[in-house]
This record gives sequence, structure tokens and C-alpha cells, in this order.
Amino acid sequence: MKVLYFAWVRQRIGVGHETVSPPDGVATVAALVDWLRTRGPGYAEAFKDTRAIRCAVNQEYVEPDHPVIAGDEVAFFPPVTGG
Amino acid sequence: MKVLYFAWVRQRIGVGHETVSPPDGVATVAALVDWLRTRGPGYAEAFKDTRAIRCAVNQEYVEPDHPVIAGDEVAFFPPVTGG
Amino acid sequence: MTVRVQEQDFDVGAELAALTAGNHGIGGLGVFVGLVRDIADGSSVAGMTLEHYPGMTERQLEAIEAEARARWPLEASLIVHRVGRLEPGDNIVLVACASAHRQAALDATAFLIDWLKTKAPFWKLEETPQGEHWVDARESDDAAAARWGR
Amino acid sequence: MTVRVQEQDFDVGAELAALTAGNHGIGGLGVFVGLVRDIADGSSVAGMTLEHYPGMTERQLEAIEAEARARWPLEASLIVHRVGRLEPGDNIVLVACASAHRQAALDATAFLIDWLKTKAPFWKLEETPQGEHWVDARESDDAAAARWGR
Repeated sequence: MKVLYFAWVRQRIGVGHETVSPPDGVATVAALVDWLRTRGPGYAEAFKDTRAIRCAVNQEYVEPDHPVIAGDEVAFFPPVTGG
Repeated sequence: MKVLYFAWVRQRIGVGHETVSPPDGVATVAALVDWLRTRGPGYAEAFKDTRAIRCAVNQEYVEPDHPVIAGDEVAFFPPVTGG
Repeated sequence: MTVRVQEQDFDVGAELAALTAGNHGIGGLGVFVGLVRDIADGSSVAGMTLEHYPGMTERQLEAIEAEARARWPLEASLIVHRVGRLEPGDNIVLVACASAHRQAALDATAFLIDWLKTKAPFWKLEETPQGEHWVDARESDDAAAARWGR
Repeated sequence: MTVRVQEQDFDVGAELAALTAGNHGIGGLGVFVGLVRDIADGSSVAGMTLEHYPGMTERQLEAIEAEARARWPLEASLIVHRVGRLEPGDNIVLVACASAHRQAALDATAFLIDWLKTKAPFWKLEETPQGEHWVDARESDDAAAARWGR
């Protein structure tokens, strides 16, 4: 599973993208976030307030209960500020 | 009094502008129109349906009861279609 | 703050560049360009001639622009309207409003073109296969202008 | 029908000329240009860096544009958004919609920029005297997008 981070999520975690293999029980975005939080203090800091974070799976916006499977591209980022 | 005509009002009357000296009783736009109608068939044709005509006195839109006096610039034209 | 009536074409890019040059308080620029279509009310249009009322036109455009500037915090604004003979694809009118924020820029631009269409003394004579005819004012234009209230 | 994300500047005049060239069915062209302001939330801004999500950005912009084209009868449309470091006065984004009629062109332009601001994955890192900081999303942007419904 490829995970991408943008803006301050990327800065707090320290990498822009990585390939991860979460355990079998991690089947939703929310579960993936809980698992990522255990990977280090930067992750815990990045995912401290999940209301401030948006998620896309395979480049489409999704809610926390959306399923994730091996091979997905999952991205976490703050609300967008372009334009 | 200078009177100007635009678009099909101008075409029906045959001139774009003229200087006129209406009799003393002609004190409003409506009275001026009634007097202009008597000046020839082109005028009568132009002012046949006054609902289709707009008037400006000294370059400001006015209603038919607006006063007109010697020295005014009075213009008659159809509803505008620019832009 | 600029209003022009002219026979010659305008260069949209150059006009907008001049309008915003050096003003770093501008965050949004709204623009409308009106062009001559080759069809109108089902008839093909070979060209049109725009007549106007010199003096009153500028006066009305300046009044419309002043009203927009009273309603929205604009950094810059521009109206350029052509007169004379035009052909399909030609530019007719350029309206542009610059503001710190996009909503003011977009709203003021829509306001200016709506009011221009109902207040500025221009008239279009269209050339069609059926001959020349003066374009009728559209009720939809009055309705669009009325949305903004007095 | 065109969406581009690029580091280099865009030439508004050239982009609009290319968009409308040869299409004489266009009667109105609505345009919005977003520019970098030298002040934001009371702080002076020396510059900003725009980050985006390559792939998803284009996908979202294309989806937003398709939605606009489903809602309004557009003859042509264009979104160009810059990324990388920008300074006050620089262009950020260009949105343009051409239609037979002005209302569709103006409404579609406003729709595109409202939705782009809430859906397209771009983030601004501003440089101020207090240091660098990521721009917060504005509730007013969500409200502007919500006006259009789903």
C-alpha cells in the first residue's frame, strides 16, 4: 500500500510518501490512521486532530470508514487552499 | 433645443439630430413627442409606439412627464442593446 | 476607474496586464469579454454595426462603474466598448474588476455587464440573409439587471 | 476542456485567444485570474510555495470541469494552475469559460473557481515576517462552494 502525505502532514511525518504493509486487521482509513500513529512521534503529531485532515483513496476523496486494501494509493493532507 | 435620434428612431425620422423651437406650450417630454409627430410622416412612424422608445434629457434617462426647456439636449432611442 | 469607447479592437492581455500592474493588493481579477456570434435568433449573422450616443455613453458607463465601486471594494476596474462595424469572432466589450478577494471581483464584473446591457446607450444593427435589422432588447437582460436592485 | 498544472507563468491574453480562436458561436467569455497578494490576514507576504498532489489534482480539476460542462452549455473552458514558488503580483490560477450567452459563461467561471478552491488538492505555504506557515482553509470558501449544491 502506497501512502502519501502533503503540506504540514508531510512535514510532521518527515516523508512525502512511503510504502507500508499494515497488518490484516487494518481494513479502513480510520484503522490505517490508528496504525500509522504507532509508527513514531511525527505520525502521532500529524494525526493528533483528524478533523483537520482529509483523505483520498486512489485519488478520490473518502470518509474514515472507507475500505483500504493492499495496492491502494492512500493520501492524507489538510483541507485544500489552492486557487 | 437640440434633439437627437438613434437607431431605428433616427432611420425613420431621417436625421440624427436637429435643432427645434417648439411652441411655448411644449413643456414636457410627452408634449414634445406629440409636437414632433406633427412634423411629418417619418416622425409619426418613429413615435407610433412610445412604449418602444426611451428618452434622455441632458444625457440622463427621464420619464415622459419630465420637463423640457430651451437649451436642453433631448434624445429619443429604442431600448439599448450593447454589451 | 477607466471607461473607453473606441472603434479599434482591444488586446485583452495587454489591458488586463496594465490594469493590475504594480498593485500587489489584488488577489482576484474578474473579466468578461463579449464577442460577436455568427448566429442570432436562428439567423446567420455576417456582421453588425454598433451605434452609440457619444457623451451619454461615457456618462452612463462612468455612473455604472462608480456604482460598482460603491458596492464592492475594488482595486481597479475597466470597461472598454467598441463601436462601428464588427464581424463574427470580433471583440465587442471588455469588463474587468480587480479586488483583494475573488467574490468581489466576480460579483462586480457580473454587475457591470448586466447594467451596461440595460443602461449604456448602444444599439446593434445586425446583417442577416433577411437584411439588416436592429436587435431587440432582451427581457432577460432587464431581469439580470433587476437582480442587483437599485 | 483543458486543465493544466505548471510551474511556469501563463499569458492570459494568449490563453484566451487560443481558447476562443475560430469559434464564432462564442458570445461571452468569463474569466477569473487569481494573483498573489502582498498581504494576508494582516501579515505581509514575501512569497508562497504551492504544493499539489500530482495526478489527483488533474483528476479533480477534470471532474470539476466536467461538472461545469454538464450544468452549462459551454463552448470552451480552461483551467491553468501554477505550482512552485510565487511572489506578490504573480499569477496563481486562470479559469475561463466561453458560451453562446454571458450568464452561462459568468456562472460557470464562478462555479469552477469556487469548487477548485474546495476540491483541488493544492496547499499554500506563505512566507511572512513571522516565518513560514501553511494557509488555513477558509470557511467562506466552503460556503461559496456550497451555494452550488451537489
